[in-house]
Amino acid sequence: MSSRIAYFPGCSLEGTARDYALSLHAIAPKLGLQLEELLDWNCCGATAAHNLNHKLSLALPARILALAERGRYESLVAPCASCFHRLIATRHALDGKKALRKEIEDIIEMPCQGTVPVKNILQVLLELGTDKIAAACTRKLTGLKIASYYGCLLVRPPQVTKFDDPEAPRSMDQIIKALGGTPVEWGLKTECCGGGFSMSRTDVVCKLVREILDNAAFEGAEAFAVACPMCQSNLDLRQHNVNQRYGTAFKLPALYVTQWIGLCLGLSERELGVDQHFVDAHAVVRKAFAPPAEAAKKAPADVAAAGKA
Amino acid sequence: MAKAETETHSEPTFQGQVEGLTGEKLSACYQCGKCSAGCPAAYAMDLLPHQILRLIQLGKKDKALGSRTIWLCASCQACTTRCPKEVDLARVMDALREMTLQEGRATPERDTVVFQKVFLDWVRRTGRQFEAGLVGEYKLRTGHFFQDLDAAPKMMGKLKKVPRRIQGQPAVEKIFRKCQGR
Amino acid sequence: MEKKAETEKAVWQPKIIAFVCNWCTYAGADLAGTSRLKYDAHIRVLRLPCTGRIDPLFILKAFERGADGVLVSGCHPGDCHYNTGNYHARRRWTLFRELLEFVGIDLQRLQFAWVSAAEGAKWAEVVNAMVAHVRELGPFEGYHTMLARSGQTLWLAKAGANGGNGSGHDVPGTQPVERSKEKQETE
Amino acid sequence: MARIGVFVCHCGENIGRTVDCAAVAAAAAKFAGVAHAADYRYMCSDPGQNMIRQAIKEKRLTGVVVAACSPRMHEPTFRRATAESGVNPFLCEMANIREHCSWVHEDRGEATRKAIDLVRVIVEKVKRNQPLLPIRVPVTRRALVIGGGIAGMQAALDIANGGHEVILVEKEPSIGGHMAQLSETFPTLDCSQCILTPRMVEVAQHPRIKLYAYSEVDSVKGFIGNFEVSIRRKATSVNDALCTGCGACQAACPMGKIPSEFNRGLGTRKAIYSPFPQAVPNKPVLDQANCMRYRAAAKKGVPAAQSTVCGKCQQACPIQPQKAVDFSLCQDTFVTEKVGAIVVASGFDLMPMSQFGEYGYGKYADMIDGLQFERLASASGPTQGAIKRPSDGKEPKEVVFIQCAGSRDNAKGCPYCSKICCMYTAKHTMLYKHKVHDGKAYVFYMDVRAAGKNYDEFWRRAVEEDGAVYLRGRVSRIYKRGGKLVVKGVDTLSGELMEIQADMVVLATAAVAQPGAEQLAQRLNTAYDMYKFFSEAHPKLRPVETNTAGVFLAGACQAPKDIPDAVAQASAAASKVQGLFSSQELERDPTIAHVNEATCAACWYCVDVCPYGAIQKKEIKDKQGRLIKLVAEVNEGVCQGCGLCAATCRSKSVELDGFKDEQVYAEIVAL
Repeated sequence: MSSRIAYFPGCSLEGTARDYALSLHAIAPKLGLQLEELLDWNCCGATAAHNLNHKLSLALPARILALAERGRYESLVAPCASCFHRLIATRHALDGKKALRKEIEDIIEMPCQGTVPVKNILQVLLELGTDKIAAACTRKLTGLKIASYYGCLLVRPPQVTKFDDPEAPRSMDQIIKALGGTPVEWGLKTECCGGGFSMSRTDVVCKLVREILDNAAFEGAEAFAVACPMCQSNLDLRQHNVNQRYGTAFKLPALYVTQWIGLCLGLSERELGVDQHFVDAHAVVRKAFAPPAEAAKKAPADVAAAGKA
Repeated sequence: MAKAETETHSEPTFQGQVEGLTGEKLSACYQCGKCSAGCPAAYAMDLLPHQILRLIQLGKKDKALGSRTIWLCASCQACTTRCPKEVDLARVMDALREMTLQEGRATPERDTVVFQKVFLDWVRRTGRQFEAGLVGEYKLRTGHFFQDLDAAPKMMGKLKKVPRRIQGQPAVEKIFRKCQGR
Repeated sequence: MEKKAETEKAVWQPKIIAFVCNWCTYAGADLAGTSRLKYDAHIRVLRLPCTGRIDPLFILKAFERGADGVLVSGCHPGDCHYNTGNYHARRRWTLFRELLEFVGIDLQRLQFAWVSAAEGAKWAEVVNAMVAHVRELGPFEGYHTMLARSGQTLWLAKAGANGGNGSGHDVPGTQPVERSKEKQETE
Repeated sequence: MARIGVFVCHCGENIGRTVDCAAVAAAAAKFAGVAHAADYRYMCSDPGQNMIRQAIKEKRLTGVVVAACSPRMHEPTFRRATAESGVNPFLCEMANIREHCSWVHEDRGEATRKAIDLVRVIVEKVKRNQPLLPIRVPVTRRALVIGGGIAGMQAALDIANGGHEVILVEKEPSIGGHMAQLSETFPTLDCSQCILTPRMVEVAQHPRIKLYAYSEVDSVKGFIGNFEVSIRRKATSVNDALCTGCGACQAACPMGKIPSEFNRGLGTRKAIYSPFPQAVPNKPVLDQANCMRYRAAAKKGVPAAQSTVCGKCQQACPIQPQKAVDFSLCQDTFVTEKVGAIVVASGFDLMPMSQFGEYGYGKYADMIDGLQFERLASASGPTQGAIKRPSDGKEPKEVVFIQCAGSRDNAKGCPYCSKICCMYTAKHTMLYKHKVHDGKAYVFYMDVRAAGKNYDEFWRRAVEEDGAVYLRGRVSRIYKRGGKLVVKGVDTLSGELMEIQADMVVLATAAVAQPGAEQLAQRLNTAYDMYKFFSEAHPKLRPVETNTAGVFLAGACQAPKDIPDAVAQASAAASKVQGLFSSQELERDPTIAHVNEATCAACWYCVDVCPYGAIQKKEIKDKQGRLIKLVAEVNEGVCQGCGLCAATCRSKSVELDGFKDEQVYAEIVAL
């Protein structure tokens, strides 16, 4: 049985996170993942809508949910963590609230029953199975130490997202492990990066990103895995601002989890859009797929590390 | 000397207003400060999150709605997730922002408001976000012309150059009209 | 005609039977007494160990015997002397009310109140409110007209009248009030 | 034919002012079955009571109705007077024409009419009253105390010193409970072991206390005065009669890395072990799950006694010729004890640190709970009292103490205050500062609750003399960064965000019910609250009783408590037990329920609703012993007379003496 998954790219994946979309589309067929882009989708309203107008913050996502329902999809996947959060929060808000549901349905002029479950990309990948992902790999990350950075919106608040552990999530680490990487145990997996303040309060974002970079680097991370365009943008685009501002010299590439998978499926950095990043990932990628001789040298240490994890 | 705002019974209190908007029980808050302790943006705030909640309890509306804090909340949900009294403070912050705009109050965090308004304008006009337009218009409206110039070339490579209107834009426009009343 | 009705109302006084528990409400009523609170005299209290002892048929029997209202009162939830008796009473009560409504008894004539041993004032209030309310409603004929309409004794009422074990408990020396008859006479 | 006497009291002016007492008596005289009616100024006075006694004799009365004050006031008085004249006291009842009539009404006519009604009601009831005999239950004058912590020990000693035998059951290998784990106690800072161990020895040596350590209550049958308790004695593989407690077996055991429960994982023990040196009884137990021999035997499927693996403990045992270590003692055994009263003193536990996701799920070695800190600070603990952090044994220079960890936290399912943490945290900071002079102690708190003798002074001393830094606020997040634990908190008093790089964190985790408290409560048929703490019968006036007669509470099984409170409650429970044991028999109010076995349909609804578990299933057999049917049976010792069963019974087969259907219907009809 092939399950029909509605794919909701969201605005970022058409723009700043084009590489996220690129990598997802590159790996999906190789993993047997069929994604149908939701027709005529609109913006979820993101932070702006729920900051400024509560009703709008429900109505915009409700239209998306309604479109997915109309299309009789079995689930709706939103790779962008922010979109995912808005969609699932709206579904949660309307759940069991008859009057509110009616009000929102009247606004969008479509029925919105909340019948289609909303998923983020990690859920979809885990449901596919880490075994399957591992089996599809043509090369493995030879123990590269990767800090999985989940940010806020994939896991919080748990009663809404109903996904992984809000304080110590493991899902992305499991995928990294399946790819042969060494998941880094670190403290700020779910600490906020400043999200949508990238433009308006760059100073706040820089401070938070610095703490995240610092903690990950301290615990030995060589790169990040992320599943959120805002997280990626703040870690990547703002890294040089951080270095300028605080006199640091971080050089930690932040790749989408789909890009890590793509690399292991044998795709090139270019095909996955890794070359579009601000922090050059090439050196780390080269190291990750070091020739066997080089890998063998450092293997024992990695095995020990993995064993501990 | 501060004194609790005396409010008539006919009008809901400030706390009552916020409770009405959010469905949260704000008298539950016992000021433990866990929200502030875990707030990533707290260091930049003029009032700590738990102080905002205290001001609501005391009926100090002007002070609460005039704070930078409500605009510095990144909606990261850490407070909501960890609150021992299960108060959804992130939702409360949303309500305070909405209340501020609806009442036409001035905000000290103008850039943030501008950014978000521009954001929504593009959604209204095209049905989706047009990032190049968002960045451009934000800079124009705030005067931060030279922000991130070094990153521009690489960034612009990723972005769409022209906005595209979705078929459902009229439907989206209608949603905006119904929600914003204009 | 109008005048006649008026005098009838002046003569008629409501009869309200209260079933109360020994530990909370009975003691609360005692407190009302020791506090010398004044309340309407048209209430007759029957003492039971617990509201949980109240068989719904007691209430039906009371109506059958001419009560214009029935008040049930016991300990507050959680305060029951027997831990859970009043919870059972409440559950039974909820069902019973639905049943009464179904058979067409005006539920306003049946009231329930939590009165603790410390609530003498509340007891006085509850009684006054109840008596005033029933006085407004007027004499209760619904029960008997209902019986008359159905042309037979309602099985429930019959069961109640027989106390469930077949031996009627009509007491010699007491004058069972035949309300419908009485009314005919006054008219 | 009934011959009822009605006596109407004026209560001086109290009744007579509003109620025409003579008219009431006159009306009553005309009621069917009333043989005598009189009114008098003070019925409760000696002449008044004599009137009743005389009338009973002269008019051969079969029942008495006194129309006077509330039965809650003088029912015992008039029932005594009735009984003195040879009529069963339960044939005397009162009509309340004072509290329910003369005092609350003003209109004399209405009040008099009401008084007549009330008298009629009671007359009709008394006509149907039946003589009841007080229920006498023999009392087994021995007590069971469950739990050998400070509360259980205190209760056991008090009862035993009062002259009664006590069975003390403790589930651990030694008595002592949590108090044995403490280093010092607040607010005096005296050594816990120093004051506790003499008590433990006293318990062990008391001629009237029988101690079952390493044992648990398996089942409880019976009722007040007559409980039968089955006790599971867990297998120890040690013959107590032979063992001298020399410790040779422990020394010989090669399994050295088992986390010690007594030291809360901070130290290790052997597979055969005594939890701590002063253990009482001082006999080791063998933990089969961690013993090489038992494991090997289980793998092979043979009894451990036949295995040849290891056996070093047995070889080391110096007892001759039969060794005290005995692998054939590998099965739990059961003993049955008859007791008349039970004291539950099963204590508390701490909320596991794994519930604190925001603090790393308790996975950081240097984050410990309050009891672990006690073990660190204890001179007999794994570090001999030196404050060394678990991860690397270094002396921590910055320690963060967090109060209300889980307590007063709805999100963690524990909205209540654990009561003891404020004080013991203050104590911890003192112990720490006394041992690490250059150390910094931070305390995150929400409120300091120090109500108690010398308590507030104590925590102030921690601040003012020992320099503990108290920060008013909760901690949101703790994560590890190298050798430090980063603590993100706030001081709400100053509005300062506090980020502390701590060497060690101590969580004052919430005091919660013992695991298994729920099962124990169910075995005892006592109520427990939503947090699984045992419920007292009344929060103010019956704080040590439970709703099950004969079962009493002591210590933290009822709610979190400190030592003085636990001891006080234990002594209170003991005095209740001794009160119960003051006579050979127990007299009970006979207004209880009875089942008509002929009509009982065995639907068991009564069993479901009974708040006391007083109704059981009874087998009815014919002469050949064949089962004819099952019926409900009310246990006279347990029934409290609420009447729930009577109202619930569908076949009207349960009747409550004193409030039978017949009586109640007669009352209704009389109105």
